[in-house]
Amino acid sequence: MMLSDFPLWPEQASTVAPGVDALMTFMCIVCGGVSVITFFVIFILAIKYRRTPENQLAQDYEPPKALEAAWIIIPFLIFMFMFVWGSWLYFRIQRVPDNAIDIYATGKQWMWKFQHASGQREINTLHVPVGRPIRITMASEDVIHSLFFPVFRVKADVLPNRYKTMWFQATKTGRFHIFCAEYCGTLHSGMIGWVEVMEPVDYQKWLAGGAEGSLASQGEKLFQKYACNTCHTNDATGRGPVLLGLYGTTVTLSNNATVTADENYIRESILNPQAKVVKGFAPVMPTFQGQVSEDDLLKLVSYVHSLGTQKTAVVPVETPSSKATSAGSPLKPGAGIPPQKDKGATP
Amino acid sequence: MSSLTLHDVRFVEPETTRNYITHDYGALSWLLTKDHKRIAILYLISITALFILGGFFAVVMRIELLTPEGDLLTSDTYNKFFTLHGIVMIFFFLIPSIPAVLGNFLLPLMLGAKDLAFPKINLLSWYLYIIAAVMGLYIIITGGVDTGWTFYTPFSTQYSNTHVFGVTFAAFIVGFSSILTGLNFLVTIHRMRAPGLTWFRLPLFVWAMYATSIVQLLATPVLAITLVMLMFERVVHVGIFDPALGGDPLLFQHMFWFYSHPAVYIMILPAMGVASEVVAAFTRKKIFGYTFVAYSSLAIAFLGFLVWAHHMFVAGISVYSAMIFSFLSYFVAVPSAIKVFNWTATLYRASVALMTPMLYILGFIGLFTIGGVTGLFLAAIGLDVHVTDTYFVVAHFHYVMVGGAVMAYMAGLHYWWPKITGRMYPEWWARLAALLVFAGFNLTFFPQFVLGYLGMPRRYHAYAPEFQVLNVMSTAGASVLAVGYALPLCYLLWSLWYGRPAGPNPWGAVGLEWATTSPPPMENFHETPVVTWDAYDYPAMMKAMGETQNV
Amino acid sequence: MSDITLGGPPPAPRVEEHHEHHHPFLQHHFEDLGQQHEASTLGMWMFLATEILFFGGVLAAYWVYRVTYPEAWAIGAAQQIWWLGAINTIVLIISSLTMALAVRNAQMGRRMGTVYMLIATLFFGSIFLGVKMYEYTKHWQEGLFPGAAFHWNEVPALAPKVQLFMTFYWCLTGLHALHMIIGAGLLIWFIWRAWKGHFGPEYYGPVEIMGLYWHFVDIVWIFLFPFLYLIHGAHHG
Amino acid sequence: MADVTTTEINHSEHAPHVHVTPMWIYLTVFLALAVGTVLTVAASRFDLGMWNTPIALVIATVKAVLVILFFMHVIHSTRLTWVVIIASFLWLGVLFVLTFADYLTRAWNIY
Repeated sequence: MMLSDFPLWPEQASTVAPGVDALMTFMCIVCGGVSVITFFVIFILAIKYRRTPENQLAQDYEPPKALEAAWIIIPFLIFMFMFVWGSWLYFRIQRVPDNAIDIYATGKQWMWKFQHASGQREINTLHVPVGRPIRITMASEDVIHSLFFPVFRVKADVLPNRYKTMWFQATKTGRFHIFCAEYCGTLHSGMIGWVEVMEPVDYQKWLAGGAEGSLASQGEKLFQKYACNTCHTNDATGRGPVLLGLYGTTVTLSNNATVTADENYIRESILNPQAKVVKGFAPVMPTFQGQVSEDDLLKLVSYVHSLGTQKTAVVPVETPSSKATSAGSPLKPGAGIPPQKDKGATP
Repeated sequence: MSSLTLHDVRFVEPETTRNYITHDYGALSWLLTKDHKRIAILYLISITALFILGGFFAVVMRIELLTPEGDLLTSDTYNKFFTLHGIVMIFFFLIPSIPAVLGNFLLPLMLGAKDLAFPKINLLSWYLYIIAAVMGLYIIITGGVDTGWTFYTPFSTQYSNTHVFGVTFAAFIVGFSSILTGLNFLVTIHRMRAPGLTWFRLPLFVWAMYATSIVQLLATPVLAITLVMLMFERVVHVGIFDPALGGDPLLFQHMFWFYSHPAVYIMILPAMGVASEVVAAFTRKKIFGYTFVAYSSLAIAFLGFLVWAHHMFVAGISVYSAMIFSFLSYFVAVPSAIKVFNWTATLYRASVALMTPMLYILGFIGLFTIGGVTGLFLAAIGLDVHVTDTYFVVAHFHYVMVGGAVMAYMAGLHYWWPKITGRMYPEWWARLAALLVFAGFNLTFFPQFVLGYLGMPRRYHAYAPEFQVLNVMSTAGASVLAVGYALPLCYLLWSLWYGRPAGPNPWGAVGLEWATTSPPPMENFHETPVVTWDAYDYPAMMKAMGETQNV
Repeated sequence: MSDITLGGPPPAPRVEEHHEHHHPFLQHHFEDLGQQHEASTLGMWMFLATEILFFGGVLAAYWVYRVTYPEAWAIGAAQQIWWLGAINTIVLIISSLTMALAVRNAQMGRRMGTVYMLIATLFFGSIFLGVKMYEYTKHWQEGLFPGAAFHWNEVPALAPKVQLFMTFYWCLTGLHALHMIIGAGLLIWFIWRAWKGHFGPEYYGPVEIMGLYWHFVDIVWIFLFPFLYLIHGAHHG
Repeated sequence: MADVTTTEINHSEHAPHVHVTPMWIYLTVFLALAVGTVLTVAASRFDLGMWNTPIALVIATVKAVLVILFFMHVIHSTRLTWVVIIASFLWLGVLFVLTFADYLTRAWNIY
């Protein structure tokens, strides 16, 4: 068996991977060291003080009680160091850089579907450029899945009916595993794929081939197909709110609550329009629940996103409102209503 | 060894001709018994049967994983096997193992009581266990279940077309068995102690059982109600945990782990109690820092409730609550560390007899330490993002549950076997089995840490070819482990008929359970003992024996 | 005690060696009635602790969604007939009073007083269940049972969330009613025992424990009533 | 309730201690519970803004405490009974606080 067939340490192929490996190495050294010392001490004591005809009775001796304090306080301090390091690393993994490229992912039993902003769609394969931060916005069509890139050391559960985000920046070109890490039914172990990390030039070349138009432009077609444009006009005459410049802003609702217009809000407004009605508008929009597939939904969301900002690739991480939700923050449907406002008047 | 007995030193039961086994005859005298010792035997037989069943699933899974392709079982069968392995081992073996067998048998003996506080409820909890087990077996025969033992929604409520309802109902029932056992123990420890047996004279096993019972009492009902909601959702198709209907699947995970994380301590706390008993008996010393070890059990029982969401770091909880749970998770590691260091310190200037129970416990300390420190890896959130849901987690919890709880259970079974049956097991075979279990266990599970860090996800029926070498090692280890577990089954049965009669106290141990005959009489003690000495009072005992017997 | 060495404990009926006289309901493994009473009361309290966590689990889920969907919760509560809930609250409080008086009568050795008070408790408990049955029937007819039977659609956007509220309504009241039914069954047994004269100042523990259970079920309802019937909101009827 | 006059009945030294609570205490507690019920309903008829929910909770808690202390005789019970009750509510509090620690912070920014 060749040594290359028998790896003991995974490849490092993202900007966070060395950080994760450094913490892993630290943990191995500290925990392994303490464990080995403990085993050694036990072994020596068990041999030295083994029961012999001369050593039938234990000596009436107790080690000093100060030891007790030592092995409460010292491990605790080490643990706190581990906690701080682990949390610092976690925030690095969670906080999406401002200039990330958007890619959308859908998990369904049992495949991964990826859509690029320019419109390319692929199944169980993901092409990404090296050296650029990639933000993946993802949802599941059925059960909980988990998108896992071992070489990037990142993983996030993919939930039904809720957009979550993860990000990575590849540092190495090549072909690496994608796994589903949350058990999802019969072919869970077949819900795997490959991430192809390419030079940015090759990636551009790859993007140019075979797209049906950008995701946003496909969304625009759907926007007309579903006749959204009859109400959501570009001036204030329509029955629905203007969507130009909407994305990332703070919207005031009819019950005076506010919500940030992010992916989850746009998604909810398409599927369940009455849930959060914008102040000053009648709740007349029909629901599109069950009529728009997850894929088309992503296109529509991507189109509304593109209407909102000139720099489509830029993610507003911090908005003026302190309640704003950043891209990496886990959101749940309905979380936009601040809980403390639960006594507010209803429409 | 036989020269060291407690006779003439302290209160000792006189020999009698009738004991709890020979007191009555016939199947009904066992099935309708209210005697805690007989109920312990009923539990011993039933959990052994289910351990064999759970082990069967494990063995078939390990054989499947010899090759990267899923060639032995279909995907569905494999998924059912790991689900059933988890459910059987956790709900039907590990949780009742030490409490319901050793705890049931020993608690009244250690307390100098005639029985548990509620003997009828004790029998009822065994029947609940059996009803649930029979339901589980029926489900296995008629098609099984494939949700994983965690029953995550919406897979379990909307997508799985296996017997989810039946198996969650069985888990619900066995939960009540567990609650009733815990309740019984708590009341017994509070109200049935012999005169003079104050809290700080209690054996550490009793402290451990006390802490365990608190967890059983206060965590299990939350699992019960969560399963009720799950069953309701599955049958009526409502959306408590279904995002399509406004529910949140993460709420299920919160409520499930509110029980299932503390459940880990239901399994490991009794194991720590056994470790303290065995270490004291085979070093002939009082456990170093008795009060710290006693209080650390209670600390684990409480802190264990504050850390559940560390199972959910990548599931979509808020980053700030993830930090809180990570922080609290490190707290629970402190009392566990205290125990390991205190057992180690007890060996200093002791008289260490490396007999079978002690071999198992030394193995327990080592494996539990590895299981514990790898928990620190998982509590570091940034690292957990990579290793969660991989084989690293599988290895970690097997080190705690098999390397910890099962090793200690084996130790306890050997240590108290002479008391339970009145017979000695063959020492040579037992030592061989202990070494086989230790070696086989490490070969099985240590490679899985590496596999996990390489990125092999858990619950995979087929896997990438580069993971094969480590998987083959793991399967090889599992076969050694299987032999290691099969041996005690044979020689312990053999010893029932051919074992050397043990006498009341073959180890020269202190503790009330060694002061009565082996096997104990139906009433445990003909006269309620009056306790005037501390737990593990070996120095005083040795002094007394030195005077009377000139050892 | 040396006579015991010859042959184990004597055959049944066992004689308690430590006490000259022993009560017919003293179990053999307890030293005396005081220990037995304390053990069984403590056992009941621990059982109630598990019940608190049992109901607390659903209530935690209830509050998560109440905070998330406040409007749907107000609408859901408005579907209830609040005065039926109020009447049932009073009925249950009366039954708690009669239960407490039954314990008092048992403590004072008044046999028929205990019987009458237990019967009264059973009576008021049954009224509660009767009213509950009426509400259930009404909800069922109005399509307020969750799942396929759910037909409520006055505010279409909030219908799924109102259904969620009704899910909790049925879960919580259903579990509560189940506890009531079990309590009623136990009451019948206790009425029989009290009539046979089993209870008295020396041995009233079982009545006390029955009372603890009954009062606990009352306490659960004290919380359920405002949680399910009285949520203030714009849609309040 | 230091002025609670209890009749001590103790027939033999092995029987449980009996505290017979006087009739007027039971009736007073019952009246308080009935008044509490009326108050709960009354409070819910008015729009008190964010105070509706806390008021309902406080009234219900007071009623529950009355039942526990007097109907369930906890005021005369052992310290252990108090510990069991307080512990169970403490554990319930853990379930609520840590679950809401997630839900209430999900919308927070990551800095």
